[in-house]
Amino acid sequence: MKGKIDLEKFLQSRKEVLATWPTGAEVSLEDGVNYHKALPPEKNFAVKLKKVKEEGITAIQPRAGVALLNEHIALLKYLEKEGEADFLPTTIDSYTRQNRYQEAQRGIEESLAEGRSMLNGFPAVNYGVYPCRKIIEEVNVPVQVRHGTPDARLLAEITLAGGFSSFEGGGITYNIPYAKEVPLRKSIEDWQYVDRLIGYYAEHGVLINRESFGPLTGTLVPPSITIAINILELLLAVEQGVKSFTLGLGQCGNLNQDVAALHGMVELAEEYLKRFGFQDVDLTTVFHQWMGGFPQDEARAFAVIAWGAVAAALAKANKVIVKTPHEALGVPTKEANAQGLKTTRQIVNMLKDQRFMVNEEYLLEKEMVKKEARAIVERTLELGEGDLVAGIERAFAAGVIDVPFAPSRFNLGKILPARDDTGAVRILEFGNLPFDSEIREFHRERLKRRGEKEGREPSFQMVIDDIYAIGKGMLVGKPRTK
Amino acid sequence: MKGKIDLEKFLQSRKEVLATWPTGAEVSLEDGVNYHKALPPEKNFAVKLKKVKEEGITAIQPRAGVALLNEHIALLKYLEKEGEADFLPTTIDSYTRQNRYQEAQRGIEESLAEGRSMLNGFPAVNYGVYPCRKIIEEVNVPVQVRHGTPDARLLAEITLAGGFSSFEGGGITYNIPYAKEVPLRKSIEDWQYVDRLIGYYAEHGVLINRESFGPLTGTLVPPSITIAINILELLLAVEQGVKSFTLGLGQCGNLNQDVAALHGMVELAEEYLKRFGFQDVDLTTVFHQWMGGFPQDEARAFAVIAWGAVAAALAKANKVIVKTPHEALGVPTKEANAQGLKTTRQIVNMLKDQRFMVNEEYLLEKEMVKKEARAIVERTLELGEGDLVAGIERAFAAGVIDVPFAPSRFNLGKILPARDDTGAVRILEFGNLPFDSEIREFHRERLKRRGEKEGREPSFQMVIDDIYAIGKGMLVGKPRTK
Amino acid sequence: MKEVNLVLGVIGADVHAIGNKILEYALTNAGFKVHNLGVMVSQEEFVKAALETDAKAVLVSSLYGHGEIDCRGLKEKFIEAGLDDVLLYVGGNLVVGKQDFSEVERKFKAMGFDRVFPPGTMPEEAIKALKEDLGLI
Amino acid sequence: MKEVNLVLGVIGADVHAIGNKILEYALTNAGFKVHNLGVMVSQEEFVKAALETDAKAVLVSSLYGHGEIDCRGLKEKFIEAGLDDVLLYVGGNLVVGKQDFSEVERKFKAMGFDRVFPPGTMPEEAIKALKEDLGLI
Repeated sequence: MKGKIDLEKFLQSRKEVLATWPTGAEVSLEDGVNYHKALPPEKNFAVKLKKVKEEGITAIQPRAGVALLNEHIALLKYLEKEGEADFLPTTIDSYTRQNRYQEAQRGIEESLAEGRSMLNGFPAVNYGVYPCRKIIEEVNVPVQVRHGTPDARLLAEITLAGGFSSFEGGGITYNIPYAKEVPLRKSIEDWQYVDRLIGYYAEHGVLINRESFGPLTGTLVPPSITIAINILELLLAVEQGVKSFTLGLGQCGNLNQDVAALHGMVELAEEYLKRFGFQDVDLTTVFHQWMGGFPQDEARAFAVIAWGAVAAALAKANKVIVKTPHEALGVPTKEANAQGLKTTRQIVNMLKDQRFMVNEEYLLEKEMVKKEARAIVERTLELGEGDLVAGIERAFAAGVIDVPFAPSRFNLGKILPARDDTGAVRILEFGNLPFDSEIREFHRERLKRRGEKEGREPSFQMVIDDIYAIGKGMLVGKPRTK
Repeated sequence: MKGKIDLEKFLQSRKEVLATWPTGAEVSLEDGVNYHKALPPEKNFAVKLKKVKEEGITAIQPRAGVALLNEHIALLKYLEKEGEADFLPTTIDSYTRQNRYQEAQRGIEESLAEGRSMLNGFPAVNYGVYPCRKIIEEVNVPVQVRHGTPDARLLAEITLAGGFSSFEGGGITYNIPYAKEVPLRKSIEDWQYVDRLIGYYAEHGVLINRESFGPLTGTLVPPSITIAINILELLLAVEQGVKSFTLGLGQCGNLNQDVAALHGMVELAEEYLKRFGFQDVDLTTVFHQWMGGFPQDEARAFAVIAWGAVAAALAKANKVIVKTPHEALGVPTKEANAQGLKTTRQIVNMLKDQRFMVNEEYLLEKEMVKKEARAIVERTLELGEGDLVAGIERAFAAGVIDVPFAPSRFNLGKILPARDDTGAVRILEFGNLPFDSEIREFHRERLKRRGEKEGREPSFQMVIDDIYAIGKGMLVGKPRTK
Repeated sequence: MKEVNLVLGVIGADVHAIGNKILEYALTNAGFKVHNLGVMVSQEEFVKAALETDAKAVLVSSLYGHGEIDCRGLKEKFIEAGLDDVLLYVGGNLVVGKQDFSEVERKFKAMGFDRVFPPGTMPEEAIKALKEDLGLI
Repeated sequence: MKEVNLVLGVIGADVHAIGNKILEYALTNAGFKVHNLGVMVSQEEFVKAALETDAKAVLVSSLYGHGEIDCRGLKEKFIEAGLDDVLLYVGGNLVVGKQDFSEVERKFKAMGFDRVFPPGTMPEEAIKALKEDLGLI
């Protein structure tokens, strides 16, 4: 690891970044730090999340963002009051995520003209620092920026100076699933900038939470791949001075696997933090309710939401990101969003004093997922020869890290996941994953069991069946009857 | 045990029973048997339930019944088609349950006049055999009679001759929670008549399923009490020739306890069947989603429904009885009823290949619940000195069996349940339950943990807090802040 | 607070016992002298108990949906018995199915009830109403 | 079936890749020659690919809600390029928020699309429509 970016160099690049859109001129680090310090502590994401972890409860957070400022504030206030959200989001629109601020501007204008949001999120860069602060001032809980931006430097500058105290993403998790042509080195370096910025705030006494985007492509991602990537982003972040980091995992659907993966992720992350000498990091977890296809029927969607909440609560995730009964239909109404929160709240409350009981299958699952994730991280470190960024770049190029169904051409895309006969996500095609024969045999054996039950060889059709399964009311995809 | 009721004696009492209301004249055993034999096997409850058990899935069934025949049929058809119910119910109205057929008649007439159901169920006795058969013919899945009738002799005669192939209840479970003044001997003997009637059908080649009413008073019933009562009703039923029996359990809310109780119930029941030499009984299980107070908010109600479905699916209950998002508001619309079914279907499907993993806490819980239930059953058998009915009568009088919150004056009503710090239902006041010091210490210790956490002595106020808890979005009731 | 007698019961063929037990506990705790008739109480039993105990108020519960049929004529029986002044409350799941509560309230008020409580009412609300209506605050 | 060229892609700044990969697989399996442009495809890229491959149909997906902005003017570009006869399909979560689908369909048909598919459409339905519209049945 190369250590923190030199302050002078960082301040130098800031000038270029802030010049890329007029609102950049509004940003001042000193003003940003002072603004955060003047905020009440209950509005600080990192502080509240640490408290949540200490209390052993699972906090709930929605996704939400619309094009117009007042509507966005009204939406967040509604989710805070009606939905009783512990943490609020500001989801950024897809044009801003691609730094297409001109198009975002057009989206704001069209939204004004049409009287409804024509963007799928809040274009924070176009609004600038002061409208962001208006959001923070109008609500009573911490607010996080959630997006999918490979180059989020300006977005981070503006929103953090604007009082947001948590920033989701990472050089891998906001590139591979969110871009097609962005080289990994570029996105990782841009995210090192973001992490350095957060490190700067930390140096000046302001704690900003960083969260990795666990779900990646959202569908059938084998947990060990998520864990490996999360750990790499954690190391990149803490290297730049990030002090509050949240590891993320998307629900797969098999309870035992989901709980084992969440616990295994934390154990392995702590191991790596210790190994690289980072001692003062607040490590927390976020669990995402199922990110793949949802049933269109709302009653069925509530079931999927509840099942995600059950896994989060039993695993004692510190936070759960909530889906809505409109999931299959696109961006939800505020009422549907609050309903998802209420269902989730009821579950996490009813389950807060219950825990997942340790059993042999769980221990095996956790052992295997750690073994797999460790193999990926270790090989990546080797490939880097002391340069983590280079290691990650090479690992992706070689398929040592490989995310299924990713749009990025910098992802090899040779692995194929499928569910086994218990619904746990296994690996059908290993591509170039650095797995030993024990691991491979484990996956093969589990998939074989399913193949035998269904009387078919595992194939791409099986994968497709799995992708559609939850939307059709199952977990393990059934062979289609022709 | 005294064995099957003598056929001649049975046929003699039939005459009296059938004479209690004009529609009784329509009933003929021969005609009933022939009618069942002419029905397709997929409409037979016992046959389908056996198949469900073999397949290892959890079937879903709603509650439903309205005053008018055509509306009732339309309701069932809707729940079959829209709700994809595996089994259908016909819930009987509360007047019929008290044999108040005159009032039920008034309810039918008022319903006709008002154009909406003025009864909370279908008054099958008033309709008679042929309208019942119309129901059976209009739907494609088996239909069960669900009610709460201490003296269900005429109801059974009419509905079974009418083609219904499952009958819920029992001399204990349809007396103690459903009546105030009916002596146990009376209700048990009336239910021995019902069981004998089903035995008669069995002798003539027609399998009718009998189901015990597991939830009892629906709120915080310690599982061991339910299990003991279920086993006593099972023994009473098989003694009269019942060949398909379903043990019932109401959800308590702590997953580990619910699964352990369901499994423990089956194990213990099999033990007693073996001991008393009943070898050809199809034993199945039904799990009731939470029967106590529900949240008024529908999104929260969906969470409670889903959590019940999760417990049923992981415990591999053969059937789950489904609540609706309108639960807190009274009798649901058909749409709400179908929604409850859909949520439940989605959960049981997603979880059908997953199982509850054996762990130490589960094994302890199962051991304890069996120990408790066995103590109750054994003491009841002792008290009966060879006469099971007398034993049950004496056990209730002595408080050896005691159901919390029951309206019957033949129930001692001295025990008091409360949740422990994990939400499991424990016993706070033991009354005269025949429990040894090990069992008592187990309960006391668990409740003490909760008391310490909450800084209060366990008391009736704690019990009240628990009763309201789920409706207010928790499982363990919180001390109220004055 | 001087002794105030109340009569409590679940009307008709209704056997829902839990709310009844909680209400008895809460009303007693609040200082009332509660005569709890339990479940499955007929109109005649309510009248008789109100007469015998000199009750200031009668609290009728109905949880099973038949409340409309069961409560019809109750007020008239109270008037016949000279109990015009006794407060009549009713609460619970009063009708079959989901209906607009204001409609239900209108209907039961027309039947002579002084207060009508929706499903999910906490005991505290009934106690507050009693204290107001009986001038105990 | 003789070789029929199709162009497939996710329009705009949208990176939803999974449905795109499945659609490619299903269309290829159904016998079409699929030219999949993947995600984040501009209007110009669709026109260019349709020209170069002599496509009979262009299937545009949009999953992220910006479909309305992204698709506006696409048909005009096809007409300009002399591709009036190429079938234009669009499908996915086309607008932000829950809207009546018939309204969405009307809007996109007015924009020149021949078929508009709602969220959750299975590949089989698109294939059936293609075969009908291309006279392949």
